Amino acid sequence: MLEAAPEMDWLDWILLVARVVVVFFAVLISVMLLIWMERKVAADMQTRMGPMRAGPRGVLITLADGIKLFFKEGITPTLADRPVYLLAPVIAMIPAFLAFAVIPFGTGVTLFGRHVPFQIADLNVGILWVLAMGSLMVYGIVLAGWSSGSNYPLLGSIRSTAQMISYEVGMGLALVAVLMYSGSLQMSQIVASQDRVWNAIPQFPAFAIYLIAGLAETNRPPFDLPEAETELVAGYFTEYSGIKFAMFYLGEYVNLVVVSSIAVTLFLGGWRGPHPSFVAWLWPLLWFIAKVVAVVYLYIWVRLTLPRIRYDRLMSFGWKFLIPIGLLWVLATGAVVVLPDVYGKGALLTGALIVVGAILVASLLWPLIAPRRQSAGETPQ
Amino acid sequence: MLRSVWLVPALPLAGAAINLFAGKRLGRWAGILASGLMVVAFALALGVLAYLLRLPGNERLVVRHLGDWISVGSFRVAADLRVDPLSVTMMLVVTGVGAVIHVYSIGYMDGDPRYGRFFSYMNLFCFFMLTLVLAQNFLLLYLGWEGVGLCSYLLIGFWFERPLAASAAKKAFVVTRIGDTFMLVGIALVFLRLGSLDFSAVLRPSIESVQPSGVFTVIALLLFAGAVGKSAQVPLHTWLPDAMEGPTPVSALIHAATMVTAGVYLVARTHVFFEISGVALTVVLVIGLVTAVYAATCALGQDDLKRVLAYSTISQLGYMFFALGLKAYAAALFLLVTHAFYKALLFLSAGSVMHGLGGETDLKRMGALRRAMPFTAAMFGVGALAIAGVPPLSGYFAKDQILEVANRSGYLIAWLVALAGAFLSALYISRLMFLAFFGQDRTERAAHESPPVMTVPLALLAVGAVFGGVLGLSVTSGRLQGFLAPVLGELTEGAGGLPTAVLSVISVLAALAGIAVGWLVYGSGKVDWVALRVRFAGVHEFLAHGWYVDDVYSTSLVAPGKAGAAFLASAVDQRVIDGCVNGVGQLFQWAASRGRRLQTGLVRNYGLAFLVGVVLIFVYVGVRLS
Amino acid sequence: MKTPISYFVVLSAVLFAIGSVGVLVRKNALVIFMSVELQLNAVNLALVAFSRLHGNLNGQVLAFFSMVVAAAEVVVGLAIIVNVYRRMHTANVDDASLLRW
Amino acid sequence: MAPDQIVFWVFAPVSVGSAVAMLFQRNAIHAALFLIVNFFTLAVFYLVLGAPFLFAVQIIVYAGAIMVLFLFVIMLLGVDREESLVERLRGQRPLAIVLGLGLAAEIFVTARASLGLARGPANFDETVNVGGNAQALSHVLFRDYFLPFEVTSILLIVAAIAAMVLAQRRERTTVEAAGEAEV
Repeated sequence: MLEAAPEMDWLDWILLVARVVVVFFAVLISVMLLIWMERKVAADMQTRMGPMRAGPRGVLITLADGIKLFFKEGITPTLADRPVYLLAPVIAMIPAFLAFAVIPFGTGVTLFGRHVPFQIADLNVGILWVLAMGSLMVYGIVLAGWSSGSNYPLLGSIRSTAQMISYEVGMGLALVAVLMYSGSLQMSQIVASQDRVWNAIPQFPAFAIYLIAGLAETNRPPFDLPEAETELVAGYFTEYSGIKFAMFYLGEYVNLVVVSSIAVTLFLGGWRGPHPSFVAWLWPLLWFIAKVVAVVYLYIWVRLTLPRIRYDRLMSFGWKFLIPIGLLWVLATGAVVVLPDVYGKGALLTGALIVVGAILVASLLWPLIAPRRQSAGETPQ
Repeated sequence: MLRSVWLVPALPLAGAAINLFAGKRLGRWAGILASGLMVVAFALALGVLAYLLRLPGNERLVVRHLGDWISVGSFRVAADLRVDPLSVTMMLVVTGVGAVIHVYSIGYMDGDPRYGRFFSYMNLFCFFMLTLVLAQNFLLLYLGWEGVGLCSYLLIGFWFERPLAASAAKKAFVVTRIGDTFMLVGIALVFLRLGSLDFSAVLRPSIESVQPSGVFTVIALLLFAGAVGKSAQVPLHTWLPDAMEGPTPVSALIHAATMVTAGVYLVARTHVFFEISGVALTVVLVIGLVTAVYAATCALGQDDLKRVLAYSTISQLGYMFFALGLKAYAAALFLLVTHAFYKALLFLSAGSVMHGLGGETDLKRMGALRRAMPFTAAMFGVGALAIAGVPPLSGYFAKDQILEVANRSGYLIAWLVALAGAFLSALYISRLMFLAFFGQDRTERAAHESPPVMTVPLALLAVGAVFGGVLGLSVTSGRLQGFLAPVLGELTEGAGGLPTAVLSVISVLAALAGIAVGWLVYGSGKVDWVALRVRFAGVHEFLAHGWYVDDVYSTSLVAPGKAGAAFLASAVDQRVIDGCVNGVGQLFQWAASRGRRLQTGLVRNYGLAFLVGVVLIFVYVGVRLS
Repeated sequence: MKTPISYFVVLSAVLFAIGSVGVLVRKNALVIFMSVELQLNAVNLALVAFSRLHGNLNGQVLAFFSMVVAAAEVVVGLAIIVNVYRRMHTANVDDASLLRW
Repeated sequence: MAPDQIVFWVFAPVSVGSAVAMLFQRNAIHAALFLIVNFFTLAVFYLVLGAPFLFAVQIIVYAGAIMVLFLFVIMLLGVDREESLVERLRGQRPLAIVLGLGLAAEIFVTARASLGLARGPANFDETVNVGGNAQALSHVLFRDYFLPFEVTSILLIVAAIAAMVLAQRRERTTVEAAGEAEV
């Protein structure tokens, strides 16, 4: 990449910076809308109104909240490790933004005689970049919990660390299956490989695993153990207030957008979709946004539907179901990818793949559906 | 026939093994089994002889390859058996006399608690002796050589409950070992200098050109040292008289007929070396002559029946070496064969006497035994006449031929001394005869004649002793001499000297003179030999103690050796060696007590040492590269 | 690329030396362990630099293996430290000096 | 100045500085944080050196997994107290520093003498990273280094099992602990 650097002139640099700025603000705005959307959807499901005052139908409620938090007094606990305490919210936010760098929002547009892709950097190792940023998100939580110098945040952050490390493995396996199926680590290539059928269909188990692991990665209900109010007050950011709290809040929702965007890119065909030929650059962008909204809606729906899972169940589910099934699925995908090269029965195997996927999903959901016979012997902690 | 020559040594070996493991169960059958095997072996040996006789004289050498024994690099030793006139002669003596003595032992050892083991040892001895004589290379010969030494030790100390027997066995083993060590060095030298241990490769006249004659002198003398030990020649003779502590058949078989003649066989076998050397031959001659006369004088002073015979054996062996020294190898072998007959006869007769007297061997407590045991007395008389050299018994021919050769060799003094030895032989044997079987009865218990199983072998040996001379009537044209000639070479007639007839008369006269003197002193009753002994007590003691050679050895060698050993044990071993060992231990304890401080248990110390090493290695690599 | 490879190698050496010093002067077992990781990473940097120098990927593959093995090593090492801490209630390596004279 | 030189001269001081800072931090967590910074700079160097795959792996494995594990253990054990500055081992510090400097100097001299200003092939990405670094690396890895790869995978399994066995609190120890608590 840096090899190519000398060929860039000032216009390229300006376009690059412009893309970064646009993406940054787009994400901020999307988070604002996302929080409003979540509150409205929640209210709708609970048959109530939700925020109504700030802006039309309360659309500016997030802005109001932000202003409020910005002006609140910033309290630093006495026992806190001051530099780390101040650093932690920033660290929590940055990886989420960085992950956007490799996500293609659309095909691109031609400006000043140059092709400008709707993507900041089409990294050769795009999926790994996503994974790397995902694994960095844990730092904000860990450091926040530790630097607060208080017990609840510490416990919350230890839980969070364990949970995120565990589910990262499952998520990684899902991504491995996808990259094997698509044959590339590059985001644009993965999107391009879904021109016939979305990965979500042949890779349905991987999609399911990714969605579940994404829940855990974003610390959202029903996997919001790190900040379980009833057990840990507010979890790792108990001691945070004001603008620092706002940063955590922001980071969390950016994270949600990132996870959804990646899900869309990897499994739902990215910006692909049928569109008219005029203003060709716009329709993929709209398709992308629509898909992301759909996935986010799914997450909100799940949050409002399912109760919080007990911590040990969470861990055993991650280690004993998600990871083994992920491993099996990687194996099956490998077979599907390699066997046609040997036997040339691609179509047949794709069919078999769908069948196996369905069986695996059934087994994945079975423990949730089947009556718990052994639950009598278990004692909640 | 030659294919089964390996059976000759193998049969005694099998007998030894059977009797060793099952001797107790076999009971009396042990002796019969051992004797039967020996008889079969003798028959086989006769068959080998018959086969060999059918071959032309110069083709009478067959090497039977049994397999490889040692094969290390260029060092190869095969398990080969050599069948030639010399080895066949020895084989016949060993199996023939051996068989007779085995049969005799059935009666003699009857009732012994270790009856089976005795025959096991005897058979084992025969196996090793046959290996010795049949060996085709020096190493196999050495195996047999040491094997017979081992059996000799076991059999001398057969009655190990007796302290004298045990110490005599030890003495025999140690003294012969002195010679054996020299011999082993000699064998090593043979391999080093001549490149092979195989007789066919080494024992040929053309070997002379390979090395300077000095090398052959050294080799011959080293081999001869082994022979001196085994054949009880001066100065390593002291073990043989003591070895009489063993059972009498053992004395007859090992210490008269076979094992002690191994030295003679060795010298005869390796005469090529001695002839190349020349000096070595003279040494053999001198040692033989000195031994012959010296042992004869010693025999005069002995009161023990068997010790007289032991010194007699030494003396006779001295004659054999004397003959070897004169290059009269065939004559030496002839004496060996006849000596085997009559000395075995004498020993077995002595054994018969002991059997009759309940183990008594002191001549002072015998006398007039010819009345109680006439057959034994007659047999002993035959042996005595043979050894004294009275014609026409076998001893006469053998000894006469040696004297004849000595006379013709030009060594006039040697001839005279040998003649004196012959006179002394006749004297001591007649003394023995008259003291034991004639004169007054000084026995303390009633004597009785031995059973037929013992007397029949005596008769067989007596036949050999009487008619053995037929084998070699003439020193140049005798049958045995002619038979051995391909191996040992023709005797070159020396110039000058007295005519054969005159020499015969002189030697017969010497023998008769000896007998006459013996009769005069011990048999006639006209001389009080007891008073004579008191009068010349000093001389008697001198002779009885074998010129005090043993005592000289004790004071000059054994005592200093013991003192040295004691010094080494108490001072050197306990102070220096133990001190060194303990010191080393203490040094390490001290070093460890200091050095273990290095083991601090602190990881960072170890890490520091690690880094020091890394830096130093970099310095080294840098220096090497630059 | 304009930077000479030897710059990276020297940087790697400096980092390695710092890691070595860290191993030797720190007492907290975890910090020592971190210093070891720094050393490992310094070596990885050198490997990648050499890979660039020689124009093949063997160095990168080796660095990759080194990372994988380092991961395994960290897991086991941390487990050991946890066990030591449980038993001795300290992470100070100077206190855990039982294996001495 | 070429971009890679800028990157080098910006990140090299950060790298060395963070390493030195790690050395002087008395608090284990702070030391770990500086080490993470150091690892990031190394990742950047990998990128410069034409190893984007290792760049990602460096962040995922070291920053994402190993250092999180470190933090996790530090927090779990509560060993984040300030470390005592008293050095009980005589001469340890000066010796260590001298040796460290010596090692660095030695490598400096060696690299200067043997490498000089060599830069390797200019078009590394075109000739070596054919079809992308990840693809090229996988070709080398799964062809030339396939056996080591398999062996390493076994090593990982063994390490995972070892960690489980080591970290497991045995029943006996729990009972002992209970007994101690009662006393």
